[in-house]
Amino acid sequence: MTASAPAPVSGPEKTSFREELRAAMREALLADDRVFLMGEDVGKYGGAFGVSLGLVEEFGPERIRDTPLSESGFVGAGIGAAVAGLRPIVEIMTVNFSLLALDQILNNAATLLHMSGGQVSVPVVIRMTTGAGRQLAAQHSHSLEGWYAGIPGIRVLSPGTLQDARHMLAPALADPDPVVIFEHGSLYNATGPAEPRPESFDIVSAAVRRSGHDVSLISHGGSLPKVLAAAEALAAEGVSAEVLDLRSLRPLDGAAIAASVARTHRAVVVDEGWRTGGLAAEISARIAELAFYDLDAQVERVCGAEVPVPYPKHLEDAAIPQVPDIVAAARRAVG
Amino acid sequence: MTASAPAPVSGPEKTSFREELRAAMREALLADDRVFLMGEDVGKYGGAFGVSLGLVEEFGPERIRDTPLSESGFVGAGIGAAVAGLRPIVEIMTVNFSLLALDQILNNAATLLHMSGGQVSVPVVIRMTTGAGRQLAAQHSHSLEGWYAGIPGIRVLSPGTLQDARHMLAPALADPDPVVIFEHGSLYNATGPAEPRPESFDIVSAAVRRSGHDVSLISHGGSLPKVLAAAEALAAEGVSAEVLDLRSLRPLDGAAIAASVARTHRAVVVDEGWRTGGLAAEISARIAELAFYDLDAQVERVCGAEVPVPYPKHLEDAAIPQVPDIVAAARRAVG
Amino acid sequence: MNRARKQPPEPRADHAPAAGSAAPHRAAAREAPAEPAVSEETKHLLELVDQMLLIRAFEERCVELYSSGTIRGFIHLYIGEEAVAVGVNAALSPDDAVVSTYREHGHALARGVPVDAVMAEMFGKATGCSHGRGGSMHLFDVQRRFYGGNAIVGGGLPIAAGLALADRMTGRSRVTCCFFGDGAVAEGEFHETANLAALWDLPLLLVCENNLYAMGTPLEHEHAQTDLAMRAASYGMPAWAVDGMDAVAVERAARRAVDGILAGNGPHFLEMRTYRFRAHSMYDPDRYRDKAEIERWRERDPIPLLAGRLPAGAADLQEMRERAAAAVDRAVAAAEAAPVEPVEDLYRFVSHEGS
Amino acid sequence: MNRARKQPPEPRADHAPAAGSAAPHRAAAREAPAEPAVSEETKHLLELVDQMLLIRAFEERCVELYSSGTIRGFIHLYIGEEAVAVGVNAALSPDDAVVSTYREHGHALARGVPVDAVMAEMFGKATGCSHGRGGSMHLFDVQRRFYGGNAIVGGGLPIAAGLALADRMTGRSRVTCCFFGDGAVAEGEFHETANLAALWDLPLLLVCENNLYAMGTPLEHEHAQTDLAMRAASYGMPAWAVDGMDAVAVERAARRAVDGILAGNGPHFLEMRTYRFRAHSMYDPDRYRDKAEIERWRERDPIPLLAGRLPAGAADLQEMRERAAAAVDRAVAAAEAAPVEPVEDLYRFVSHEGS
Ligand SMILES: Cc1ncc(C[n+]2csc(CCOP(=O)(O)OP(=O)(O)O)c2C)c(N)n1
Ligand SMILES: Cc1ncc(C[n+]2csc(CCOP(=O)(O)OP(=O)(O)O)c2C)c(N)n1
Ligand SMILES: [Mg+2]
Ligand SMILES: [Mg+2]
Repeated sequence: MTASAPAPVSGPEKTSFREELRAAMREALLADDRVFLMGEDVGKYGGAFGVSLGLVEEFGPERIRDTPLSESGFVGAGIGAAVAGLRPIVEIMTVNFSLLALDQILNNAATLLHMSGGQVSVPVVIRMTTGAGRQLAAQHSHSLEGWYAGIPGIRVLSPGTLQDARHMLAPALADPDPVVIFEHGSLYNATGPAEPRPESFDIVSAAVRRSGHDVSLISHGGSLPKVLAAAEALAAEGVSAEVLDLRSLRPLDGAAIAASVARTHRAVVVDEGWRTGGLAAEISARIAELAFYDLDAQVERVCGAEVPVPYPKHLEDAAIPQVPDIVAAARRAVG
Repeated sequence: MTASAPAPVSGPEKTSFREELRAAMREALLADDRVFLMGEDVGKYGGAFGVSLGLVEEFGPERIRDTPLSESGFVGAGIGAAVAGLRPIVEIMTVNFSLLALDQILNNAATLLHMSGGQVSVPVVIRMTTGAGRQLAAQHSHSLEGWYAGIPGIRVLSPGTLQDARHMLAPALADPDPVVIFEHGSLYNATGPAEPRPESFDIVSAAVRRSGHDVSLISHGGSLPKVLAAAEALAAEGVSAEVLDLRSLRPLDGAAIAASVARTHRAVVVDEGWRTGGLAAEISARIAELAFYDLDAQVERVCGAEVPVPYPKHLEDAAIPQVPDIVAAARRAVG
Repeated sequence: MNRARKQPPEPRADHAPAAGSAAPHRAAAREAPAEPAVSEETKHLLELVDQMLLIRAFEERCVELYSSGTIRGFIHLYIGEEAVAVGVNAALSPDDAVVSTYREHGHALARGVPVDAVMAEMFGKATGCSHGRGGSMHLFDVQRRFYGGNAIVGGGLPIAAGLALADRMTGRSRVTCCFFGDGAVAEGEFHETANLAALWDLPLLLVCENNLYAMGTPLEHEHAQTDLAMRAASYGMPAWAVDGMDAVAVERAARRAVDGILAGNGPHFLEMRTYRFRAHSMYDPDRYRDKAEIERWRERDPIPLLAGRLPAGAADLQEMRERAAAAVDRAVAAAEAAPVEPVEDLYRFVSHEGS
Repeated sequence: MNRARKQPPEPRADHAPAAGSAAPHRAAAREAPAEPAVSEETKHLLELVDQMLLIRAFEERCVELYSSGTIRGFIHLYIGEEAVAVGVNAALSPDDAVVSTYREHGHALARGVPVDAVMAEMFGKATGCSHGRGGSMHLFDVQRRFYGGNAIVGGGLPIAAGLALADRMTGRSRVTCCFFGDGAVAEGEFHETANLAALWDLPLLLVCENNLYAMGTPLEHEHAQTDLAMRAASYGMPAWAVDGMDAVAVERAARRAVDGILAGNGPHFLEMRTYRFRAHSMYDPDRYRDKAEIERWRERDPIPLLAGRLPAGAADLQEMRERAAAAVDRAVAAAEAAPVEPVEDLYRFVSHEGS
């Protein structure tokens, strides 16, 4: 963190994903009058997952604005406010409910700049929780990042580390185009030491979170901790896995993907979304295009099972990627 | 057509895609009291693209039911009516507007059977127009088949021939699960001879529309005529292209795809949706998984450009797959 | 009307005083001389009390089970709102359909979904009313025409309209009842459904459980116009507000609405003024409500309220409470013993074909 | 109110008679002795007539250009409804914002988007007001705060609320005006926007162009309650119906609403009773309307209606019509000569980075 940045909400030593997200919003609200947060229960309630807790006390109900249950209405209003020059952060409780606002996101936010021949900018940031893992069943556990990553005109981010939780928001708000940020529900409580802002920080490039030479494990967001655990397990078996964190889902950092596969010649893509047509499909297709002659084995996809996520723990666990699934896929790739 | 089927609306010799769709609905309405059609202006207006013209005169306004502009409301009502045992055909004017109903389709239609542990069946058929090519610009030209094809719990069909326009509806209505049928806007006026119902007819298998041995052109729906034209052009150059019509986008007929690639060792996938994360990505990924060692070249994707579809003809043409693009991709694949 | 519909045991005016004016009527009833030991009316009220006690006992056990980690996911307690579920259900026939929300334990139990099946569902067991797939937010029982359990706020409304449409189109004389909250009224789907239902004269009973909050957002921050019944009336349907803490008032209002619907007068809207005594969900520390407000509402707890109307000596509330607790005990024991679905069956129920 | 807002040339009562009671006022105006040759009021009305003639001429030319295949896509003609666009625009200041629909040629031209730029857009040329990317349904001119051109029915409503919210949050005294049709009122987005706007007191002018049809569906098949102003009023906002064929009545109503909004009274809703003389779009054979109905409405054509109010000799309608036609001629010639964007620029405007 630079010296001029406001003090983080948490102490300097230990922090959490949730606290880092909150600190990022606080910083943005302090730095720019045009920034405001709106969404269901972002105020006194503190947001469905407590991310905005305390902000309304500091910034007041105009800038930390509770909305009625009207996803299409308030997301559209955020888009309109951005068109008018403000810098709204719109929180949708979860990606599941974002379907109600998808018309506004696709047909307006992503499209206005083009339809108007470059006249209408939409500098809105839309945050939403994604993912399964908390036994919330079929209507609260989707991972639809792949769909959003397919929409021309928007940027899609998926922070998987404390640093990204802390530092992605500012450049997202500086982007003159719409940015969608996915926060995986299982990460909010993730803790670690608060690290300084890295020397170079961007929101376009993938990051190698662990180097390796036998196989590339390509993933992002909520799956990242599992992939790192799998790499650890593989190391114990003598398999050296490289972990590539995509960070930006749109645009995808194709060069980093290709470079990693060029080093390892094998790829396992891990994404919690449904397998068919999900983000992993795109990455597999890209690898086939960018690194076809580097590949020594078929690309493995470790994805969400094609089933509405079931409630019971053993079935939910079976429905989303787990460490042993990743390890097994890596073994198949190198085997 | 079998002897017992009602006489087609058109004469027996020449027919159109639109007329075949209408004949299929008419047959279904005659055959089963539980079948009804609902959507915006399906009655007197005849449907936005004239598909249901004349049906309200024959079946009355209860069974050919005009709805208000309320996509979420009337699609949800169709789902509810299906739950209650009816067999609704719900028409959404275009896939663009279906975003307003996507919550109902994903969170209810596709999910109720599973959430209820197998108790609630949703035998609804949802028809919608898709695609570009008529200069309708950014909010009327999407191809989102790929998204729908990623939703567990629904079947997705894409008729590209007169026979499929005529015969897919009956098995779709017989399916106890939701079926989404995409009708490409550029096909409605396609004409040809009315052919009898084929000996064997299903809605799960892909169909080889032209045999070949140098390259597989894999496509569906509105792109099919272009792909067939490309195959013709390639033949003139001495390249023997096989044309595989997917027909069913969910489930995908992976076996047919693999078999075709096993024959030709090269694949070009043609889909009008945006390239990233579109249907073509999934097909490319499947090919990599099912036919990795059969492949002699990287899979080529010929897709919609990643841009909201522009209005002017020359730019719209450039934004969606055209015959020369397909030919060029096939040349690259065999080259 | 050629349908078998359970009739109230007594003419309404006799046992269903208007909200707030209960005491004199009750006194009158108690003084009636020639009544049998337990009148039909009393039996009926006892049944309602029983149902409320079961719901209460069920949910209080759920809190314990959640705290001990046995039950997981989101759990939304109905405690305080029980009069709505039992009162409305009393006005419905078994032929009628019910569509509910994620706060539906009460609706399911009042509807007669067996407590064992509901508890097993909370445990995610194969014997659960949704085979364990749904959990707390997705209780289903198609045999009892209980169509869930919808966790998208407002998402059940169009479905309910469709169920009602099917009845209308096939000429069946029955009602679909849809429960939803005050927050749901802000969703576009409420508006689209209300318009469709009124436009098509659907046999739909819209029951809005106005508990004054949508999660942490108070009514006046959700709605420009907080008179929700008036809002529904703007679609041209009969709509009125009801004391949702008074099971008798609820039942009477629901019967009136059901009669109107079956008489062909199209959808009806009831705004049930109620309150949840607990937080929105187990995740909610309930920072946004005044303790005094909660206390004021607790004074109108629907269970003692209704029990207080019973003739002296008609009920041993303590014993009834113990019976309810015992039923829940048995349900817990059965759920604990029940099998889970095997992991190999993960893909079951995705489609009739199995995938 | 510290904003430069064009004021009407005369006190309203003098030149803006209530719909249907125009004649006596006009007579009075004509008799006024010391007036200059052309009064300010007359000049203003002439300007409105001019604008309507331009819109009419523009669209009639579009029909020809469509028939000849020069213009493609969907085209929705505004012919018959021109009084709404020019009357409302007359009440807006250049600072105000406008959000419109796919039937927006009239709104754009009344707003002052140059006819050359609009025509070039119809041609898909690079000189078009949206660089040719949008076509008929997506006219934009941010300099004039004209924010399109939205082809998703109801889709512009939340955007307009957002523009208004920005003004409210930054304390700017200006209005956002959103046009939409009677059909759009059935969409959930109307409801969500109306509630948000009223709840947050947004400076939003909702102008519903009730032309009695949504494509082929008549009003009474779209809405359970066809009194649309009443529906809006149920959100607690001032709302009333206006004779949408009478530009003067429209302007007066819009001024009243704008004044109310700027005075801090939150959103206002105007239901403009109007009619489209042509089919829904060029694709529509117009099978669903009665010829006699169309004829009845044509008798209230807004152009002769307003022209008839001008002092005798104040205007040579024929000459004005020719001027409008000439402007359109020039626009067509310019559009024909204008360049298209090169295909290499396909990916332009997708994002600021270019992709
Ligand atoms: C579409 C949608 N948006 C948001 C949520 C998250 N959420 C669940 S319950 C709830 C509050 C609903 O309030 P209300 O309708 O009054 O019902 P109550 O919970 O008070 O019974 C919210 C915001 C959701 N489940 N669905
Ligand atoms: C969400 C959506 N659904 C359907 C359509 C197709 N459509 C275009 S205009 C229209 C009728 C709209 O009627 P109304 O709001 O009254 O406006 P008008 O065309 O009469 O001016 C329809 C159904 C659309 N563009 N968007
Ligand atoms: Mg509530
Ligand atoms: Mg209209």
